[in-house]
Amino acid sequence: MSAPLILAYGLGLAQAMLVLAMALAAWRVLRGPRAQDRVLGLDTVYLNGMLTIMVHGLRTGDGLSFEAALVIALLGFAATLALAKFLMQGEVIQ
Amino acid sequence: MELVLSLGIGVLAASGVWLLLRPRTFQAILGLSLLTYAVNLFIFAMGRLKVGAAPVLASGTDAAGIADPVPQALVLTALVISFALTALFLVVLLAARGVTGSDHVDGQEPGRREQGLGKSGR
Amino acid sequence: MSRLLPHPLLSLALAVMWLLLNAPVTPATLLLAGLVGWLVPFVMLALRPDAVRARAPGVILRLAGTVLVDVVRSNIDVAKVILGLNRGERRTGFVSIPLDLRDPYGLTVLSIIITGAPGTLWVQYESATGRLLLHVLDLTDGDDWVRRIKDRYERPLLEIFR
Amino acid sequence: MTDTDIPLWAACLVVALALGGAGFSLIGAIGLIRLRTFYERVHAPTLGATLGMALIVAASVVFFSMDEGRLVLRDLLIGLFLTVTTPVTLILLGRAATYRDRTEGNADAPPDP
Amino acid sequence: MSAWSDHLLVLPIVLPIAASGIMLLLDERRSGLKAAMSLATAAALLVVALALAAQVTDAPLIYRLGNWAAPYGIVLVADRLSVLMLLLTAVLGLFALVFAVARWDRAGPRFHALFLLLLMGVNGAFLTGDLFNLFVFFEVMLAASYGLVLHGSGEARIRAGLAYIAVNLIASLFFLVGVSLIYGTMGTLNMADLARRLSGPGSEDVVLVEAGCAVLGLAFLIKCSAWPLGFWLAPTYAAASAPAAAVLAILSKVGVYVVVRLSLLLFGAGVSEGFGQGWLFAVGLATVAYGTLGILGVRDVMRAAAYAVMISSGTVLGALGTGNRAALSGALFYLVGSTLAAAALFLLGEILQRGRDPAAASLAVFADEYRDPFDDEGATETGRVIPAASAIAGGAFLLCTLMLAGLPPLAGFIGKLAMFSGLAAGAMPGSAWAFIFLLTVSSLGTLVPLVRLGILGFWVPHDDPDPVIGPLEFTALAGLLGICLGLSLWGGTGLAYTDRAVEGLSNAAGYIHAVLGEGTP
Amino acid sequence: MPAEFLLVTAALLPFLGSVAVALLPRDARNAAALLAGGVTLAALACIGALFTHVGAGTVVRTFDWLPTLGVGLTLRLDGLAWLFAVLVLGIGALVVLYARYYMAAEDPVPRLFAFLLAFVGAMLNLVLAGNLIQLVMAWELTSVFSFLLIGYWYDNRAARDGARMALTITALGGLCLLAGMVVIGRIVGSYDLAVVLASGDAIRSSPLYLPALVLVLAAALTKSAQFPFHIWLPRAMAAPTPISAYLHSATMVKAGIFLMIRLWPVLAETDAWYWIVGTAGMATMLVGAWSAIFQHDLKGLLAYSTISHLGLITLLLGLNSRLAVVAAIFHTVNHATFKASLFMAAGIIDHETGTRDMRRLSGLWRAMPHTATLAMVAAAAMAGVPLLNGFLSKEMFLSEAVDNVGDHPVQLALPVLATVASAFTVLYSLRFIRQTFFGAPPHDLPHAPHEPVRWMRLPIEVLVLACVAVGLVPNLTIGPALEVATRAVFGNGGPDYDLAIWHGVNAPLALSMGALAGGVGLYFAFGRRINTNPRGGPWLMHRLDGGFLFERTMTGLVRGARWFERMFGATRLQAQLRTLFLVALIAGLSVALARGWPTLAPPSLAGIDPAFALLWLVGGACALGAAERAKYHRLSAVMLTGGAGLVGSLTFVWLSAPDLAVTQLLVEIVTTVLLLLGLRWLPKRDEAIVVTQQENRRARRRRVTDFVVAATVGTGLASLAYAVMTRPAPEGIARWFVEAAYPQAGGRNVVNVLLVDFRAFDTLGEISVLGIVGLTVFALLRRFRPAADSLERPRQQLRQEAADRARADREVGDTAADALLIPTVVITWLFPFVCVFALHLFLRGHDLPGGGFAAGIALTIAFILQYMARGAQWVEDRLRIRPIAWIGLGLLVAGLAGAVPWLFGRPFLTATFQYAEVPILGKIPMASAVAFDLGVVVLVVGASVLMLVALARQSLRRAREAAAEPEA
Repeated sequence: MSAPLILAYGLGLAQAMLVLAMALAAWRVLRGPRAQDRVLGLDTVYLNGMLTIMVHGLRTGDGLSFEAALVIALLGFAATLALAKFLMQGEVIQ
Repeated sequence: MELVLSLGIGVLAASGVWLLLRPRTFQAILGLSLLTYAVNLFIFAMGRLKVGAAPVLASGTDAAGIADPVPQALVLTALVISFALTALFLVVLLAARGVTGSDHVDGQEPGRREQGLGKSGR
Repeated sequence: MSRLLPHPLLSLALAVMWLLLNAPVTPATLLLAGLVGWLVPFVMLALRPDAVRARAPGVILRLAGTVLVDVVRSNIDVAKVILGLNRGERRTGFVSIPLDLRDPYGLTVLSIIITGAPGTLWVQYESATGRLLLHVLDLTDGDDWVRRIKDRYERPLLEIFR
Repeated sequence: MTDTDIPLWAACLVVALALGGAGFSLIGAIGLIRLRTFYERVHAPTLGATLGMALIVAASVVFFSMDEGRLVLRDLLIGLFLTVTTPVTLILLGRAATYRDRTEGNADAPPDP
Repeated sequence: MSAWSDHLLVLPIVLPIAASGIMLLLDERRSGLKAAMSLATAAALLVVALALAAQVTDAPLIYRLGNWAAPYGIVLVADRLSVLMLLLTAVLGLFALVFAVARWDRAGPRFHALFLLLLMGVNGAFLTGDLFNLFVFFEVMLAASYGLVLHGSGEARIRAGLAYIAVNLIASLFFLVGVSLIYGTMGTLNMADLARRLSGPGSEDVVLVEAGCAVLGLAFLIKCSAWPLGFWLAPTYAAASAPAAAVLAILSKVGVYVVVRLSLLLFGAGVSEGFGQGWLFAVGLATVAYGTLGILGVRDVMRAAAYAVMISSGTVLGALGTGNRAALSGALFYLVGSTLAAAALFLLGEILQRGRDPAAASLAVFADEYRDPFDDEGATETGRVIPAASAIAGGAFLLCTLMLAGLPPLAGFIGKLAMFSGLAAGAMPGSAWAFIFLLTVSSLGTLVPLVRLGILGFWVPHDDPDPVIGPLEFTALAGLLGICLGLSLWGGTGLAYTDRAVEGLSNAAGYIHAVLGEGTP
Repeated sequence: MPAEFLLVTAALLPFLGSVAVALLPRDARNAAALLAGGVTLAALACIGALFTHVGAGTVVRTFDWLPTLGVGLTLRLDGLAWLFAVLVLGIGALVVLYARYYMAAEDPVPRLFAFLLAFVGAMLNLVLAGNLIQLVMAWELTSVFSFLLIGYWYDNRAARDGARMALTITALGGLCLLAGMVVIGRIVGSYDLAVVLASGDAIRSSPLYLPALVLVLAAALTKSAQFPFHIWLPRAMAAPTPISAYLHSATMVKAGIFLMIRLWPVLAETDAWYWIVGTAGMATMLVGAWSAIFQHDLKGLLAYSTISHLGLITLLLGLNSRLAVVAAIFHTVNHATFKASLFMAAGIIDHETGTRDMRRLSGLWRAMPHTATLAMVAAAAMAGVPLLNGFLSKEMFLSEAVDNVGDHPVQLALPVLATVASAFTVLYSLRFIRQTFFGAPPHDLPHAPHEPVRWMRLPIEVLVLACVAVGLVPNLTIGPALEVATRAVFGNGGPDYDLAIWHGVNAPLALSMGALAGGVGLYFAFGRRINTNPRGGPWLMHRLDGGFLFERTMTGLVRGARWFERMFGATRLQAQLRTLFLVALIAGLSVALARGWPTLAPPSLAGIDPAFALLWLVGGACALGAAERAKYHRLSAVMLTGGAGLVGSLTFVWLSAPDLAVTQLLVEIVTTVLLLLGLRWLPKRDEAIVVTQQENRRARRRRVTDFVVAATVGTGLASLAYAVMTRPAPEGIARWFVEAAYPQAGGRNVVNVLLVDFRAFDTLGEISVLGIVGLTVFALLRRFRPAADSLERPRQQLRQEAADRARADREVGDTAADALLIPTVVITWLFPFVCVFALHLFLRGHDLPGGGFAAGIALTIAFILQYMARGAQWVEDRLRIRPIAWIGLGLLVAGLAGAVPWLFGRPFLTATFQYAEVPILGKIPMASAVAFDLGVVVLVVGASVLMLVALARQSLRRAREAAAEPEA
């Protein structure tokens, strides 16, 4: 077992797990039952998506996907925040 | 990968088209978004798929092996434009909803068409 | 100082962020980081945030350590709950906690800690009464939770944001 | 896919960290499915947002530091920002849920604080 | 690349950008200054177009943006057809603007910037030699047209605008799919390069390329409102404010232009020779027929003008579909004249409707943020009424009618005559007969309703006040129709020009050589 | 040269005169009349002076006009043209004089004279045309100007309708004429009249002869008011009488006759010609005469009489006899003189008595003996009384009718029918004279009748004098003109004819006399009954009301057009969109059918990353879920769309497009916020819409169709994508970009270099779009009017405020403030970090993923977060942003960055880059593209903030509105 091989398999597995996590969260988005469940699901989808991006960066080893991950980490909450606020207040900006 | 992506494009496009053909404005705008995703991916796919070969030249990368940058540039341009137009479409449908009082894409419910083509019911 | 450098801590943080983003450190990036750290905080002048007064760096560090340990522990706890590995009975529920902490920054940090640690969720805080409604996944002992929050987190925070 | 030449032990470490992180995230997602009420479910994603994320960030730091031969810490930014922003959403979401449950008079609506 | 005149080619795009940029920095209340700037820019565009017309020869003018060589960078290419369209745009833009300055430019915010950007989009579409860049300029032009269609708000505009935008957004998606498919199979975006690659031996993948071209063509056909893709046109143009509608008349011609350009360039020879020609012919005929039906049934002048726009597009498509060059030349000549006349008709329609339907004045809901432009009518300089306003309007209407119906002695007739005689000189298969027949029917079909509308508008006694034409509005009308008359007088020169333009279009090899430079076949 | 000069002068004078007259003030009747008359007379003089030249040959002058089409403007004066030109101008001059006194003082006559002169010009150019196309042009111009003349008194409905009908019918003919001329031009290879006239055999033997003939005749017959196109002529009587006199005697209707004579040498003498022209002429002659009998209106009688005489002339032309053509020409001239004088007389009667109804008129002889005499002479000429010109041509007609009796039964009837028609003519002429001028003195007339002014009578006197002169000494008067005209038509092959009054007792004379006697007899037999005929419609034909039929046809046409438009059009958006997709499918299918289906590589599971497949399982599920839920569960549909978008971004990451991933993610976030902002203004779920069973069924069917369409489009796009992706990439332009990016443009991120350098022009356009959309959104939202049901504040906020109010220890708004406490703090302090991040994206774009657009959107999100946390009012009190100015600035910066290279003689947007050696810092790349990118950032921030904020501010506006309402 060489290092690249271990990385390839290990990280591939990790990525698959994360995508699976995404899929489960997406299931929550689809199923609900309440709007808050969906928002929570979407937030989780975003989170796992970000982790997937990071692991993908590891797999390719070029680190170019860092910005994409950072965008989710720093700004991704804006979307879910807007949703949550919409639930709470009926409008996003008052 | 090609198979998966093309199936994905197909599903996105089909959902988008389906929604665009629905009577509610909100359905139309979501349909437009989905169709836009599909088209952007389609453009992107035209450059063929490569994993781990972003068109960023680090020292020593093999210029021949990296992904085709042109479709990516095209998608970026198209992305911006479609973002702008989605926003516009949204506002126009809000305005239409404001002046017609209906969120039907034709500005009136189909059953109430006889009341006159030019004027809204209000 | 304050006219030229309105938020020194912020400046430092931004400069560090810039350096992290643009590693490796070269004279050019250092210079830019300095510029960024100096200039960007001026945008905050427009927003006029409340001033932050954080003291007692030692307490901060200690608190950080506590939180780190708690987070890891509760991660494992929650993982067990989810996977059904915990022993039998499990109760979830709300806990109401009267808080003495009023500083918005303190509250913010507290909320981040509480929410960040799996198993607890900051649900509702009433500024009028200072009471906090907490949701706890594994609610074995209500009083214990009140004490835990107040002792482990609120007290250091009160110290920091005096 | 990866044509890096980091030592074997580092590779093992990276993989272990990444798998650990992915595991925690996955458990969190499972929790999202398995737990029965919203207030229970809302705890689940935090798993991924805290430990899961932290492990993967660590993996990333280790990997790129070994790969580039210097300390690469920029991934810490991701951890930092995520830690700050995730609670914001969850708090508001929880608040929205309580509000909705109370106005609808649901049985499991939380009590007033 | 040193003399200023070398940069002439990019000015039709840069000037409006610069002018609108400056205007956006100005406060909204400085409408006089903005109007002046805007008029000056439009006039400058006309001068540039004239200068280009003086420069253009058999070899197209080339401008390499960013100094990058042809298939890689974006090039602007101006041959006779592009220059002709530029001229048309400039003329139309200038006079529509003159008309708008009389009152319409204050019916909503930022009219001038939008207007100039529309001109920029149109000019860009006429000049670019790159498929994707064409897409971008299409979008610029469309985005601005959305703005202009909605300019002035009001229910009819918003309703029509919604459909207009929806249809054109889908057209844009088609455009993208088509372009990218072509890129994916041919590996290039430059039109000349594409033509060069297509003129070579075909591969098995030619079906994919052609599918791309077909989808792309659909996008253009939607924009030139070909049947059955153009149902959006009439309600939209009829609802738009008059100056906007007038300048929109050129918009559908952009689609026509591109179809003409690409089908002659790409499918003139090589693997896909004659691709789509039969379809174009059928679609052109169907469009003329549909437009004629539409115009026969119209109730108001604006809508009639809209259908006239449709007929004129269909005519060119049909002429292109016959594959007869002389007919195409006549059709292009007809296009110029009919576009100007349709624009004038839009303006006239507004003048006629002005006093009649108070509902047309849109609803101002938020008085605090919105100054109704018609409130301060007395304060503007256009209040003075030319006593002969009715006569002028009537005369102008008559001229428009003659132009659009293709009756002598105006330019519309010359165009039709050139088409007929071109078709008659050819082999005269059934299709040519059908085309001649249909065009004759459509002439009559245009004449009958326009005469009806003219009689209704000018002759039938009514209580409404007679139309009022301000000096600026008169200038706009006179300018547009004066050019129509000029086209009639110097029809020979015009036809000679379009003849050579078609010749240039058909000479794909020359185009390719000019764009790609030496060393290409 | 002087001859040509005279010719050109004559051809142009009326038009110039028209313009001059039009510019006169509206009450300048004398000046207008003088000018008009002078112009006409001057032109007449020019033409008259050319008679000697015409005798010697043809005068031609050609101007180039459309050389590529072989169309020049040729003035060609031969004998025929001369004759007609003199007729046009001579009678024109008399009409001008007459009109001066006929028209009321308050009429704006300059307009009338202007139109009249223009019409004269058109008519003159019609007869002078030396080119077929020019002839068509003049032809249509006569239609147009006659339209204006007939509609002169447009306040009358009759005038409007008459004008419209005349134009419609004659213009239809004109369009046919154009087509016909084009066909002739194709056969001959030239439009030049001289060439065409020389190619008679070629034309007649061409397979295209029949179409050409039919088309040309369609024109001639419509213009000359031949049955069944005659209906426009009586209705054109609504014109002022001088105009009727002119249009229906010498001009307009004679244009058709002229055309047939002109082309007689090349089109006639075939069976087709014989049957079409002859039949039309015969039918018209009879129908016209029959109808004329029953008219009570003087002008109506004259109108139908005109139709009848035109039929007669047409019949003559249709006989395929050269002698008949001479007769036709002769009768044309005669008809012009007597009919013009009769119209003028009728006008005088109308003018002086106030009515034209023969039933009310009688005994005018006493009041206006002079006029009566003139009218009687003219009527007699019309009736064909000997010693007048009408007799001569009538005689020729009857003799032709007798001579051309053929074998066919229809042909046998020719002399009989000709005699019958002549008898009818006598009948109505007699009726006209008898009822108007004889009998008891008139009573109960609007005006007391008296002789008109001297000058008004003068034109009639001149014309009647001509009738008499021609009738008495034809060879001295009309002879030479007729001779040159005949020669112009037939060259040297013209027939021999004799214009003598007396040919001896022969069959024609007998028929002529018989007709006279018959007419008189019939009048005395039926005269009274005709007068009591109520509506004036002719017996047997009163149901054939041309006007009614025409109107019916027109409305039917409009209705039919609307129906077809509905059938083949679509007004509803859904239908339009469905059509778009269907057409796209058809287009794709037709290509595939023509070229063969593209081969698809067999799908294989090898090489598929299971994670990627799973990812797209999520993406597909999200998309389908969104499609399913969008109708009622909008919020979840938004989320699912977001999920699909996220999957797209991840795909970009996966497949080596980091720039795309970043941008798509950012756009994704902004779009979600945008959609949510919009969602606020949409109606709540409206299930109250009552749907009928039938509608329900229709909806279900529509859904099935839509499903099929959607699935097919999806399949098509997917297979296209798959087909392309599985083929090897073409050797395209991509490689060059990769190789040139760093060495030539100084950037490592090829995508970004493409955007800001290689294809910066695209980016310039792209940001323009963004700016434009920003402005449009702004403009729309400034006048936004929310629907009534979304005007009130959201339920949630009202409840929360009520709850706050209910508790003593809380103030209104506390609930919201508490809920947002933490987010607000975090978001406030996140602001500078996002700014730094944006700066980072911007600065490193050229070398690594990022770039201006991403930076701009990131900044926008930073702004929006502030809005979300604090509300619009709070933010706008603090951050003074002028987004519109930002848009302008962005455009300017980007444009300037592009224009700077001009200073160095480089093309627009030429980027320069170099490495600047800075002490301490080392080499710093200074790509000028960064300046361009800066413009992008500024514009993007301006436009997207503008859009979001404009939308967000609607809530504020509503609050303000609610506050303002109670006061109002």
